[in-house]
Amino acid sequence: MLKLENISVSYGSIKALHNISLEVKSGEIVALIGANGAGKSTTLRTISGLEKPANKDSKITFKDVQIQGALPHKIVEMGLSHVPEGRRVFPDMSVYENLLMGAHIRKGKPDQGDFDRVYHHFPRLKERIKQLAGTLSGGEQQMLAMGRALMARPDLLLLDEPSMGLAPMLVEEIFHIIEDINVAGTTILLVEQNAHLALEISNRAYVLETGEIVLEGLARDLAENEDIRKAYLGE
Amino acid sequence: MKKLLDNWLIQFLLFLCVLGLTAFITDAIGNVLPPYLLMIGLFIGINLIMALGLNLITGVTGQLSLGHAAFMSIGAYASAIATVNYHVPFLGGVLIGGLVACLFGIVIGFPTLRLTGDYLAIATLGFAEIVRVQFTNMKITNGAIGFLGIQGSTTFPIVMTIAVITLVLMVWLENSRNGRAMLAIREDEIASSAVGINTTLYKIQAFAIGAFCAGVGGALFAHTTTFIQPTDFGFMKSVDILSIVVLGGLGSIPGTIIGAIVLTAAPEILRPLANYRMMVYGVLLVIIMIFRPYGLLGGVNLRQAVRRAFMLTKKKQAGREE
Amino acid sequence: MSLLTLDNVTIRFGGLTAVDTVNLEVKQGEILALIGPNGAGKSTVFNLITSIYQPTEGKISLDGKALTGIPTHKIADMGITRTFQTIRLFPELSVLDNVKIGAHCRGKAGLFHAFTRLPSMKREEAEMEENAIKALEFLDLAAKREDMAKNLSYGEQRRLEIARALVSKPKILLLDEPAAGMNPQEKVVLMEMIRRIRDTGITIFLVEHDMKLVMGISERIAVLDYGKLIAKGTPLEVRSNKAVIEAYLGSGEFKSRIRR
Amino acid sequence: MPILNNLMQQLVNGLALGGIYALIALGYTMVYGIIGMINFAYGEIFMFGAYAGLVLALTNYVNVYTALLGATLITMILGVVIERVAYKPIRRSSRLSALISAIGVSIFLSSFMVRVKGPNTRGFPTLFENRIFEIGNFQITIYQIVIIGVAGLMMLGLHLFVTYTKMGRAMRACAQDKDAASLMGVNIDRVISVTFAIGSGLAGTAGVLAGIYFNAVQPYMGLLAGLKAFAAAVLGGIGSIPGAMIGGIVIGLTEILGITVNLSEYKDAFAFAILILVLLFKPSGIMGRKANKKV
Amino acid sequence: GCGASKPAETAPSGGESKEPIKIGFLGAKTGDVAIYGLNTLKGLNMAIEELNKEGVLGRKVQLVEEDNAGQKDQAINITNKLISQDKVVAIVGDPTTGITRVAGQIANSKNTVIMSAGSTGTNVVEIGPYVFRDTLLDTIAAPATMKYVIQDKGWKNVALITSKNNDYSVSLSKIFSDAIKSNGGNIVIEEFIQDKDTDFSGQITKIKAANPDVIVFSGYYTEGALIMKKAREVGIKAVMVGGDGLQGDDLMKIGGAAVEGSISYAGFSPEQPTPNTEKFINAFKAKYNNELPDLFAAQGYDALMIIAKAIKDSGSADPVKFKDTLAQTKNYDGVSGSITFQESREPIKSPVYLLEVKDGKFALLKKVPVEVK
Ligand SMILES: Nc1ncnc2c1ncn2[C@@H]1O[C@H](COP(=O)(O)OP(=O)(O)OP(=O)(O)O)[C@@H](O)[C@H]1O
Ligand SMILES: Nc1ncnc2c1ncn2[C@@H]1O[C@H](COP(=O)(O)OP(=O)(O)OP(=O)(O)O)[C@@H](O)[C@H]1O
Ligand SMILES: [Mg+2]
Ligand SMILES: [Mg+2]
Repeated sequence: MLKLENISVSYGSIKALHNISLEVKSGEIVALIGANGAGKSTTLRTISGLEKPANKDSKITFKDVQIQGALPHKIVEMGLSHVPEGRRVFPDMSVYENLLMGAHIRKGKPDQGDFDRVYHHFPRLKERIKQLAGTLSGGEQQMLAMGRALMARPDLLLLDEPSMGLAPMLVEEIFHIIEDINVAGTTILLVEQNAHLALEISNRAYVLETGEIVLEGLARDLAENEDIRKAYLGE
Repeated sequence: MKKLLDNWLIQFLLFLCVLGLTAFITDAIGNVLPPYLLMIGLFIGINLIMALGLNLITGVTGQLSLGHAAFMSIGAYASAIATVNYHVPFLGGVLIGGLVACLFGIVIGFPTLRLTGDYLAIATLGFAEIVRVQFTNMKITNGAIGFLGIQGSTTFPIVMTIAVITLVLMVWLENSRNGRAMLAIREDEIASSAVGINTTLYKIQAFAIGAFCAGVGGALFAHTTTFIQPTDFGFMKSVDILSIVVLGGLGSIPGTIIGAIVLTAAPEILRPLANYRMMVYGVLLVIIMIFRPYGLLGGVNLRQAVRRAFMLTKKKQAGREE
Repeated sequence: MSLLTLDNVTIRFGGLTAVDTVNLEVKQGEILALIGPNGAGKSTVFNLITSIYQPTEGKISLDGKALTGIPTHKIADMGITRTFQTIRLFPELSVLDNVKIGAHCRGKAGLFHAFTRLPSMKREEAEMEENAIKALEFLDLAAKREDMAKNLSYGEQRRLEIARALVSKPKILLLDEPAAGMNPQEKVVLMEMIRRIRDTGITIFLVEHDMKLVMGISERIAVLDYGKLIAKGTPLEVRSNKAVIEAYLGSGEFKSRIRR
Repeated sequence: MPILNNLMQQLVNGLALGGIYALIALGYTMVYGIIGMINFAYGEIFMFGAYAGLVLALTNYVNVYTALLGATLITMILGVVIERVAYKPIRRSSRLSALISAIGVSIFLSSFMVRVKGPNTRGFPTLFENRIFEIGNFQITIYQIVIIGVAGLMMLGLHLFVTYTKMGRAMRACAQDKDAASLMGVNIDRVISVTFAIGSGLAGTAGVLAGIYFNAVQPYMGLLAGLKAFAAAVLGGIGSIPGAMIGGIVIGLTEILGITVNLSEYKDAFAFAILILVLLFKPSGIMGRKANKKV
Repeated sequence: GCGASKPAETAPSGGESKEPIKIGFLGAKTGDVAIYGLNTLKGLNMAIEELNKEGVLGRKVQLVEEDNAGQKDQAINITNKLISQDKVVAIVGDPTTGITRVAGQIANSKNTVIMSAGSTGTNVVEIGPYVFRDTLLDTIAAPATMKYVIQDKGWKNVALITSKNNDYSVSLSKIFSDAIKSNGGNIVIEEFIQDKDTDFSGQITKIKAANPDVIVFSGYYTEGALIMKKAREVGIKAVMVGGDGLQGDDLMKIGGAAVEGSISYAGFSPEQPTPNTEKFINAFKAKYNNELPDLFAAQGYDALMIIAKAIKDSGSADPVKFKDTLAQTKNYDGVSGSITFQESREPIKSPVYLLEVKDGKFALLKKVPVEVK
């Protein structure tokens, strides 16, 4: 479904990614874990076109089409949704309008079924349908950001730290929802600090350290790996 | 303790030396340079003084002001009235110009500084328009007809010396507790107040000092042209000064210097273009912003460079002492 | 001995009661955690304490002095500093300047000093710089002191916020989700840091969703739900409180529904 | 009661003047609201529209509708071109850079017009006959009715467009967070172009109508118009479309009120004083939402 | 020493030098007041063309034109540039009083002749012996006009309108107001506008209520035309009377039928021209696309021609020398009337033309000869 080859990205003089290659197959949940500043968010931003790869030989293939350098809206139209770090809901729009924005690429009006699907996962959103998104609490905003992405009925969903700032119960809920979304047919690339849960629900995982991929493999195997347990599971 | 005091004395003396040197050199330059170039230099100096003030308000403290010309006009008229009607000596008049403008900066500051961003911008613009209308309708300013008979006392060395004083004080300010508080306000007001910065106080300080600079600049301007009218201080004047600050690089003192030089000289340098001059000037602004979006010296951390340069001179000075 | 007291504090936003008649005491020298579901009103409590919001009803006091109506910038003077849930640094300033600004309320130099650079001012500057560097060393950021704050990674930015709050030598430090965005390893380090800060005599009032951290370092925990305090007590008590489990903690044992 | 009559007449005068300000402010506030930049070249686009209308009107083959339409079209293109050339490259840098770039554009446009059409004020040929209605003891002209009517219609249309259409929603999304909007599949460049096209088109329409109403077209007419539009937009609450209308009318009424109370020489000061006064009590304008940023 | 660095002295005075005589133009070509500068320039170019047919003292005359955009600091720079860099012997401009005062100071201190072809305010020629102007002074023309309006026409109740941010208008209104009173008229209402205003409905509503016999407006033609349009719209029948600021074809172009009957004075009129003036008008029309010259063009033309004449008569292109000859000019037959410099160097122009707008054109109403004392 998605393939990255030799991706390097810099912010001015700071090199954030060095020659990253990774792959996500259709139907998988793939986790990308790593310390602060390792470049996880940058990877996602590059995939969805918000950052441009610095090197010429870089290649990003999504559904067999090369998308490196394409504009974000083109990539999104191809069936990719990205829930960015820090939620990024539209603060001066109501919850309802935010959801409508999620369905922007779809022709015509989104049907009730889409909304119901979101409300099913996030009943809290239904209660706050008219509230301005900017005044929602952090957790509520996270739910909105994910709900918004689901409105596009994506084939591939990029999630950047969906559990950040969520109450423990909600974290579990969110991870269950991620699984549900995946079961319903959406492929997922998941960036997480909560390596524990991330490895629990993923098929495969990559470990990123200062802009380079240092380990990859089946999630199950990584969860057993001594180094990983020490560095990322806090044991 | 004693060493520190020595240090301070040395610094103070050094400062005086620099001033003396400036006066001396500029005086020498004044004797050889043709009047045309000299006057351009003089206007660069005046614009620099005013732009440094605006840089403190907009570049350092982050408060967009579109009414700098108002403070300039207040300084110009106050000094003109002082020197002509009350026979205050020229430099006294310049000081009065600065102080009166400063006073207005404070008075206006209190109510309007609750506003932020573009709301503040339009309020300052409105304030400038009100000031201009007021000057147009006052007896003592002679309204639209203009204020006549001001002595042409401004000279190149005086302007340059005042510019250097302003420059040094601005560098010092920026590297002080007050300056940092102002920078913090620019960066994030809520976080600033959470660490105990009285944002209103420092915004007013910035406005007061910025207005003072504009007032001094205005006073120097009045004593250059010898004749002033309210139309000299219109909206486009505010825009000119703002352009210097932004084009040079917001918050960058060296940038402001470059900006003042480039934008004051540009209309003169472009003279050979004759009828296309102002069109090219407009295009020039666009092009510079496109190629240097953060200003000519924006994004270059010259604050540290200057600090380092200061250290160097200090070291050199120390070296010479030994 | 109560340092900070919330007395029947309530705030309403339009029809929503975000904090509802909360009574809470923070004791001198303790680590108190405030937990609760998202949107329960935890950050709002911090905003009330720091006068960013004014309570609709009720009273907040520090050492018996009422905080109500006192402007935010004076709150820091009085000895309360904080970090923010969404990081609020001074992004375009250096790390060192960020921390120096944090010590603003401990300085005295005014305009006169700025323009004269008298020895007393230089002494204050030197002292401020020394303290700032100490705070940076404490949070393991000394090496980055000349970097621009916005170029730090997320976790570093969180630590910088703590350093900035710490350098003013507050009586009480409010931390709003300090561990958010950190990985487990980093959380362990953070936990240690918070403990060490408390050991210097600073009272810690903490909002956090990471239960390992909360249970690990807090002496007392208060639980907020829909703006109301639903439980107070030691970690052990809270952990086994039914209402808390239902509203907030959940099973604590995540099991994938589809794999393994 | 002659005084009362006079007052009624002045009220009508103020409404008509306010209508013009509102007309200019509508497009201004929209571009402003979406792109978040002070588009100082807006006044010059307005001026360009007036000239375009003038040139078209002078060709004899043209009636008022085609002149309006033509001028609107020309300014639409102008607006889009300006955005592409002068604003797009610096979209990601500070807002003040864009402000200076806009000032550069406005200096260019006005001096360009001086070169091409000369600096003198031009009258407008009569595109449609003015008529005066006497209502009781005061008068209202067709021009005044048209101005107020068009401003009202435009406000309504624009408001509905921005609030309820997909494009309008996309515009607001861009205003709040461009990256997030592009992740929703919004084509940012297109949205901004459309915004500029509509906003500039409105400026063009306003230019022609102001040209007809005041019968004076001049290369530097944009500066004052732009400032008044800016003031009206802010007074009403930046980005609020009904706000721009209200702001424009309040400023128009204030100016006329200044004249009515025998302080004509202070009328501009009055307008700005009212602006500052309102902002002091309502720091985000009459219709502006309080910037309720959660901390 | 005085004038030691004067360029004209380095070149030997007289006809031997082949160097052109340089004349500077100071005025706005861009900005709010560009129209006056650009029209002056048209007259100047006419003069240059004509002078260069024969040359002056056997030398060509060359115009160095600079745009001050209506700003004083630029005007200072330009004046310095023209004098020290281009080494002009005389400067024609600026059409506005304010800038002339500033530039006059510099030119006078650098011993360069400056002649304003438009300024009418006070404190201009008083600056010093090198400062001249060839404009019709309001102090002479305005009272004559008011006398005609109040005594001949019998319009006693006057509405006086001043453009408050226009120095010309403010000065002229003072003169008008004194003249109105001394001729037995009374000002029933005094209103204020600003230059560049376009909406006058508020003022006109009040004026209508005051019911004056005549509207006296001291500003420029653009505002004048717009005021009258509004006045006619609300049914005011009184005509407008004003100063030479109303002179300009645009008055009729903008005002149309509303300005019919408006009366203003001028130091120049294309109506009933002298042969000299007729020649100028025809040449101007030929050169500028059938456009009629306005006051500024005519005065600009005259300014340069008077200077050239002084250079010829004194046999020297050195301003130190020819300025005295210039100051002696008496009854010069200019295209804008006869020009005499008094001892104070203030010009007296004769006649004052009183003009009325008739069928969309300025028609001569009366020539009021002015006594030269
Ligand atoms: N806009 C930017 N400008 C400059 N440097 C940046 C920018 N964004 C990120 N960086 C730098 O790039 C590196 C990678 O950042 P990135 O945000 O991808 O890390 P991350 O793995 O997502 O970390 P975290 O877990 O903290 O979110 C970091 O060193 C960061 O400081
Ligand atoms: N300025 C405001 N205007 C309107 N509602 C607000 C405002 N600030 C907060 N709220 C509401 O108050 C409630 C409490 O918010 P608060 O931010 O305190 O939650 P929290 O407990 O910190 O949640 P989280 O753990 O997700 O950060 C939320 O429902 C939020 O939507
Ligand atoms: Mg990240
Ligand atoms: Mg919170």
